[in-house]
Amino acid sequence: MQLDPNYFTILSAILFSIGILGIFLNRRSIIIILMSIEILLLSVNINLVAFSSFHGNLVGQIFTMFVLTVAAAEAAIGLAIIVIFFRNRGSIKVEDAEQLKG
Amino acid sequence: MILFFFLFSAVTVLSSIAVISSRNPVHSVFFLILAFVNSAGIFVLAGAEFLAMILLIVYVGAVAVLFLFVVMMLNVGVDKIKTQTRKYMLSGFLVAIILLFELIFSFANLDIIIQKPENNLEKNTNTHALGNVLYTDYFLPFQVSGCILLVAMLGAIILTLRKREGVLRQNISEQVSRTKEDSIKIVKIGKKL
Amino acid sequence: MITFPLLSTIIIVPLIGAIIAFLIKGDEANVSKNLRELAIWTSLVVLVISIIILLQFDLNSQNFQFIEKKTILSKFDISYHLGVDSVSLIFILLTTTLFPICFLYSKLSIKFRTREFVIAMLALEALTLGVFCSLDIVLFYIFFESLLIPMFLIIGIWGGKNRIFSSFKFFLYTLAGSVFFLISIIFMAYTSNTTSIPQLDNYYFDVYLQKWLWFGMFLSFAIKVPMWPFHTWLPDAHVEAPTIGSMILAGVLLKVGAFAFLRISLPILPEASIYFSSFIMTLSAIAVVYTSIVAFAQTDIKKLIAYSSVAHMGYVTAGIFSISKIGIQGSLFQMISHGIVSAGLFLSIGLLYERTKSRIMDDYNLIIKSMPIFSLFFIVLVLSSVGLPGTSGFIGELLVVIGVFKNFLILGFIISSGIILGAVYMMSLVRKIIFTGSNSSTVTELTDLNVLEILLMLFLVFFTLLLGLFPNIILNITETSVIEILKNFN
Amino acid sequence: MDAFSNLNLYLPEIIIFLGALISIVSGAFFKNNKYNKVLFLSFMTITISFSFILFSDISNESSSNNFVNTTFTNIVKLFVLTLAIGVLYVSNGYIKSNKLNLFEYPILLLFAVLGMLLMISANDLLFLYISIELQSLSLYVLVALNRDSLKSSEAALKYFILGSIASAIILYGISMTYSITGTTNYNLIKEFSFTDKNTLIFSFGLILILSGMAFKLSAAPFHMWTPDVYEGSPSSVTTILITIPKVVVFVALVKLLNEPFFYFKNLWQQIIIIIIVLSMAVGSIAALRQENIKRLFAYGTIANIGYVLIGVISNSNQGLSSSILYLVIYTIASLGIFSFIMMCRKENSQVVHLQGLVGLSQSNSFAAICMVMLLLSMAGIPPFAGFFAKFYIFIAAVESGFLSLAIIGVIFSVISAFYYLKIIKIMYMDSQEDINIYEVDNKMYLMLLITSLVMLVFIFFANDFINFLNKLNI
Repeated sequence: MQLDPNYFTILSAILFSIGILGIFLNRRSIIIILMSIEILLLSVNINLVAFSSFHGNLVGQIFTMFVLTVAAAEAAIGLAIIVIFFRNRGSIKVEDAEQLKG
Repeated sequence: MILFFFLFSAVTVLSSIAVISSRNPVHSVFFLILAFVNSAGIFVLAGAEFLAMILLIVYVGAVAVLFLFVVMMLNVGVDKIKTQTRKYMLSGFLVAIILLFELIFSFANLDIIIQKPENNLEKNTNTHALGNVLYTDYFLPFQVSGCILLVAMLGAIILTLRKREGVLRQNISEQVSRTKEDSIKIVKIGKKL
Repeated sequence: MITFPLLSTIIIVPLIGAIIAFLIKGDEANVSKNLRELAIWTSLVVLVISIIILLQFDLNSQNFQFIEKKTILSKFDISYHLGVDSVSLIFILLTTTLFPICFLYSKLSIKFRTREFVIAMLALEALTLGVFCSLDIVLFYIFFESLLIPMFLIIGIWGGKNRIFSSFKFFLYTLAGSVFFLISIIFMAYTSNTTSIPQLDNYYFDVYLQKWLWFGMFLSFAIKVPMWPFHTWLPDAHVEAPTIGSMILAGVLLKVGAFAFLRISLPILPEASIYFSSFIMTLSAIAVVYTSIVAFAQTDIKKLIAYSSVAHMGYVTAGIFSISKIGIQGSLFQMISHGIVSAGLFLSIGLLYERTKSRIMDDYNLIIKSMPIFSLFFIVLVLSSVGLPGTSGFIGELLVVIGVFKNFLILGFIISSGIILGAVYMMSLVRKIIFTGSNSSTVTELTDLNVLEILLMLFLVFFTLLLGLFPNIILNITETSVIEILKNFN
Repeated sequence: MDAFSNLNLYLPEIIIFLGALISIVSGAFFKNNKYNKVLFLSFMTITISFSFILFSDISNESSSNNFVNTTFTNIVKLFVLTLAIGVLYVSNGYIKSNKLNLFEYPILLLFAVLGMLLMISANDLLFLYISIELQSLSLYVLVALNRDSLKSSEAALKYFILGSIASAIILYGISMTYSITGTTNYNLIKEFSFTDKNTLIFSFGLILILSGMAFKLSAAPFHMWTPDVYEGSPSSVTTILITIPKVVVFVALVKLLNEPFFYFKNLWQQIIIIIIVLSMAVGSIAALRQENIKRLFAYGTIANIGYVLIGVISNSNQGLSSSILYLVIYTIASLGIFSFIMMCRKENSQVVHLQGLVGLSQSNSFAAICMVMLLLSMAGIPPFAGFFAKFYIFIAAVESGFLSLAIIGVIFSVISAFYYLKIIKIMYMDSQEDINIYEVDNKMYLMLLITSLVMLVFIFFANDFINFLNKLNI
């Protein structure tokens, strides 16, 4: 392995920040927030996979597999929730989620 | 190798930026797919071939398509004006940049001992090794992740499946079990008519 | 000395009464009649038991008697630790005497929710007795705080227009004070590793710590007393509270705070008590003068008497923090006297109110014509309240003033001037409603007291005069315990 | 071969899992009255699992690499299962009267409970993450259960988005920890963190994990979702959210702080102190102006979590046991209060606002008295159980040298007493012309009665209970 661990960490940090930024920035569509969450998980995965090979054990890769599973489940449920929200509200804009306030 | 790494990571980063900034959600999904494909490349560079494959299958094959499906179904239009985005722009950037620098700074003095993998790749493929660990040491989490998928399935069905009133459906068993007696009514026609 | 847990019994009996009250069923009129009888009998049983306690009590012993101890929490050995000395004994007697009188008073004067009222009052009796009996500081706190709940409900449900505000004010004020008391308790327990009051009496706290602990407790007690400037809940609470609510409030509950000063602040934190004594003394002096002036401006008779209560409690705190035997004896005497007299005064107002539905001074004139017996009793009570020699009020105020003069000359003058101010407003009250005015129609309609009412008033007046003429009845009982309280001051 | 060698270790969880599977299948095949039948099955499942833990020797301490059963975890599991039964029992009437009787409701609760049981025993960050996700995903669906209600779906949306962000943050923290230690096992991490290397990354990972856990606990400043979600979701689900996950996440957090991150005590102590003060402040002050009952108790929860965490920073067995005491009493009182909120209906609709309770003391004095006891207990007024809980928490604070925290705590407890009193005021003191008729589900009285009695008689059992907790060696 010629690659420096820091390459991976910096990449993962950048992706994580982009994910967080996406959540903050996005007021139009809740779906894009879901995608930002996927990016967050991706950054975690990169970190885990990289260090799995640096440490020479498979825990990180196993972990990544579980994260992938969970991410798929999360996407399914999240999209289902978005669908019912859309049915009730007729929109998936973030600012339209305003019934509960106070 | 380094070249490939930079290529993949640059594309991943750029397409992630495109995901969060594009105005059309459909484009966002496509960029998400691009990001995942490239990070699969990074996984390969890191020596996790199986996961790279899984990433492609699960993400590109399933999750992204699911996203696309929902985006299309909900028919979310392209936003002309970015309403209210500016209000959060500054704070969002601030948080993200601070976070980025903190993460990079804390990782900067990373000090680990890089070890060679125990398993010899010629004898044991990555998939093989993963399988070995997954079905022994991590058997329980594996089962639990099965539960998670079950819950996700259950949840998606509960939330979105509904019986609509007033929709005509084909009920096969009812059709099959029809008999002559209950479908045909024999009326004698009198001669008087 | 018998081993039967008498102190627990007087606490539990009212609670049992309250539970029975909760279970009584039937139609409206029947229920309230039954409830009243239940309340009377329960409180009479408690009275009898407390008299038994008095008879069994060894006056010469300096120690706490009738001790019961059972661990509640093993941490710090927090226990259900009861016991009485003569100071708490007289308060117990005062409580157990006043409650039957209240319940005997012809109607409960509660028009709605009689059941809840009886439950609250009985719970109040149990908890008050608990405060007077407890020898564990955490147990004391538990009783002391629990008192808030029935009080809050009594003020808030059966009060008048402003009841919700004043009940909230009372509750949150007291709670705010009490939580610092709680912190003080925890810190005390943490430092000394015990919560038993007799053991804490013998434990020496660092002077700096004492001051903080003392101040933590002060707020809580001062609000309960109430001392100026924490007294504002009291007039509100009194004004619209039902007659027996006011009687209990003035007669018993105001003494809880003062009792707490005597039981906890003085013996456990002597240095701090001396340090803060001039502060308390100043507050008391202000209370006496200020509330007397305010009382003078009142047109509502009940409010006037409520303010006079604050003034009288000013003497009590002044007497306690004169930190002399005579002052403390005086304030104890004053408390008992005030308990009887103010209960009597509120009862009188209740009797008047029942007849005319008015508490405004101007609505009454020349009562002496139509209600001579009432007027007689009322005048005696008023005279006792202003401290006429021969009545109980005189002894208390005299002893307190002597005690205060020993250490605080100027404040002593101010406080004694309060006696004159008190006389001014009380006597003008008597003049306005009893002796002057024309024979207007409302007055002639008034009927004089019936037999039960006469008996109740007579009972209270009798005690006032008895204590006034033979003050040693109380002073002898309390003497040993007062010396015991002061043992840490040298 | 770790997983197969001692199956006993996971048996309660396996029972729940099998029960859930059977329920799904039978739910699909039953023709009518599905909900009741599945409900019965889930009751059975939980009871069997409960009795298995109870009778198979509670004090049996066994562990594998990533799964540890101690007496303490067994007790917590028993408590969680009891709460689950209680919640299922009280929500029955509510579910039916609001036409939410989908047979999936008990099944999802079973899965959530499965996740919780695993979380309690988890001894591995991987395991922790998976079980948190199982719990959270089930809860997301439960919150959205009332799918035709805009409020419910919006609550689910908020809960889901913020919840998955929190999970992602926890995950990033875990990945940072993994990146230096190369392991996810608690014991190995603890060994590793003893060395001085890479403390910065370690601390950062800890902070991320802690924030995510604070989110799951709804502690300020990660509390934003709490009022919205509690208000929007069906009351039966709010009852779940407000009781069971709090206990479980707290236990997981305590384990996390005391095992892998034990050597970072100085760091997490400071963070938790900030969280405590903020939670108490936000919870007590924001609740003052709430008119919606569920919102009010949502803020109440935030404040209570602040108190609970005080025991954690003392980091002694006694401090932790006082936290547990507080948590137990708080959850029982919440269960009582929410069973009341669920059963209280007026004019064929659920009572939502505080003003809807006007005159309750006259029309239903029994429920009102029970509520008074529960509320006063929540406010920490003696002689109710809540007082002892607060008392022990403050003792823990004083003993560990955080006197200022105790003082802040008592100040906010006075503020929070105000809004509990406000409810009592509305029930007892506000007058109205005609007496409201409440349609009360009589069966639900039992829970109200039990919980308020617990609050009342706790004083007699306090010592035994606390000694028992102290002995647990948390």
